[in-house]
Amino acid sequence: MKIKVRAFASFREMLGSELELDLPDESSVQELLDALASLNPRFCSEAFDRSGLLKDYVLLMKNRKRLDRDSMNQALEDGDEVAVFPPVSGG
Amino acid sequence: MKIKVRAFASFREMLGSELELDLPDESSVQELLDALASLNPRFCSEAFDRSGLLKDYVLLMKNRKRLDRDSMNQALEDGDEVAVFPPVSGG
Amino acid sequence: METRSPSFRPCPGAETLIEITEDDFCPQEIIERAKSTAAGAVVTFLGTVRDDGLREMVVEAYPEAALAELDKICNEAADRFGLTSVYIIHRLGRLAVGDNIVLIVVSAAHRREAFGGCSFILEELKSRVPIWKKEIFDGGERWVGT
Amino acid sequence: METRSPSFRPCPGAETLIEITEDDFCPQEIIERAKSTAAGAVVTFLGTVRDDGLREMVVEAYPEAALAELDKICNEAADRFGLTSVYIIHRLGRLAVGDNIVLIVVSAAHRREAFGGCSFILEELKSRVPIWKKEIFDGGERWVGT
Repeated sequence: MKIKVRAFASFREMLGSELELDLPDESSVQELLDALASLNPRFCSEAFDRSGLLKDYVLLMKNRKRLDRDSMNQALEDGDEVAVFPPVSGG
Repeated sequence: MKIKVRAFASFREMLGSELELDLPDESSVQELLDALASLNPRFCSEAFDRSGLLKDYVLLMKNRKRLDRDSMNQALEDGDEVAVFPPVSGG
Repeated sequence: METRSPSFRPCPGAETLIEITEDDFCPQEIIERAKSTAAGAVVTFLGTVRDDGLREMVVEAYPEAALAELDKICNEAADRFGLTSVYIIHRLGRLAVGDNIVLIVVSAAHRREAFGGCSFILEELKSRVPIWKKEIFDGGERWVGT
Repeated sequence: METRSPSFRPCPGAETLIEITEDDFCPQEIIERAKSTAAGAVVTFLGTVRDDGLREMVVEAYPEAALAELDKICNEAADRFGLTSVYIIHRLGRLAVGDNIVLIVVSAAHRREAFGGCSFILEELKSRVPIWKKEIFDGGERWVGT
């Protein structure tokens, strides 16, 4: 299945602004992030701690709704848009 | 001595915006107010209670500085400007 | 009667302007003046004549005392909130529904100071500055706040 | 990229407009739109690029998510503070020192609602809306807030 990934701010500088990943059906959010980490070592070290957990400051959205840490095992569906970004600072 | 009196808002409508009173030397603020009360019965009933005391809401300035109720016996000097007005409502 | 007065006791470092005038004012002109590279935040309060069923409003001031009091408030606010600039314009005379009454524009390095300063100035203005408003209805009139 | 969006879920009774755009804006135009005979108070926040020794600032957004979040904030504020109108414009792209970044204009019957609403919107914007600012110095650059 195809998952659209959008990255912003410092993560955009590491991953590019928009990419499409082809993942096995029913892959989870965690599996998507693992795929992203393997794409880019800098993203890997910035976004994950040494035990492989996503750092607290990293924010996620699925289809423009915030995802909390309880949703990391949620299965993704073909066509989902997942966004990954650091804390916001508008205004 | 001459005292310039300036009245504002509802009190201006009763007393006029600016008047000059000729009072005996060393007249007090209280005596000036008594003179104003005798000039205009409506001002008298609006500004004073039945015992002749200035009502709390009436505000006074002498030479553009606020006068409190402790200063009613203060002696005026020739050329002083006394202002009398109801509560302010700018903005 | 128009009374124009650049602030006569400017707060060190803060640019200030205080006016009591019959003329209408242009918020944009003042906001542009308030912007500076030292300020990241400009907060503006514009008060207008609200339609409370009234026909018009008349604003009256004790101009010399009002300017002196506004000047004090301006300096208190600049000191207390570290403002970069303070502009206060209050209109006098007959105003129709929708007309501008008062404009307060402050700038500061940060948003909290700018909001705090603007709101402080307005509250002090309403409670301390010898300016009065009279609302005129079809059936009568009343001085506001009395 | 310019993204213009009239508010798509307007609060009943409140006039709203939300824009995320590369274009500069004119505070006067928005303030004039915010004025209405039902409102006695218009409060405006203008954020500009402050000179913190930086050369320029770059603003980036997740536009679809930012517009949806601003729209929510706009309606929350209108409900909570009884606002008559809410206008939010946030710029994107490269900005120089002194340039406008964000404009929030709200109107309400009374001053407290207008101040409360404007300040609420700004705080929520800063904490919830996916917009990022990067400061560019002569010797480097940094994303604000990280």
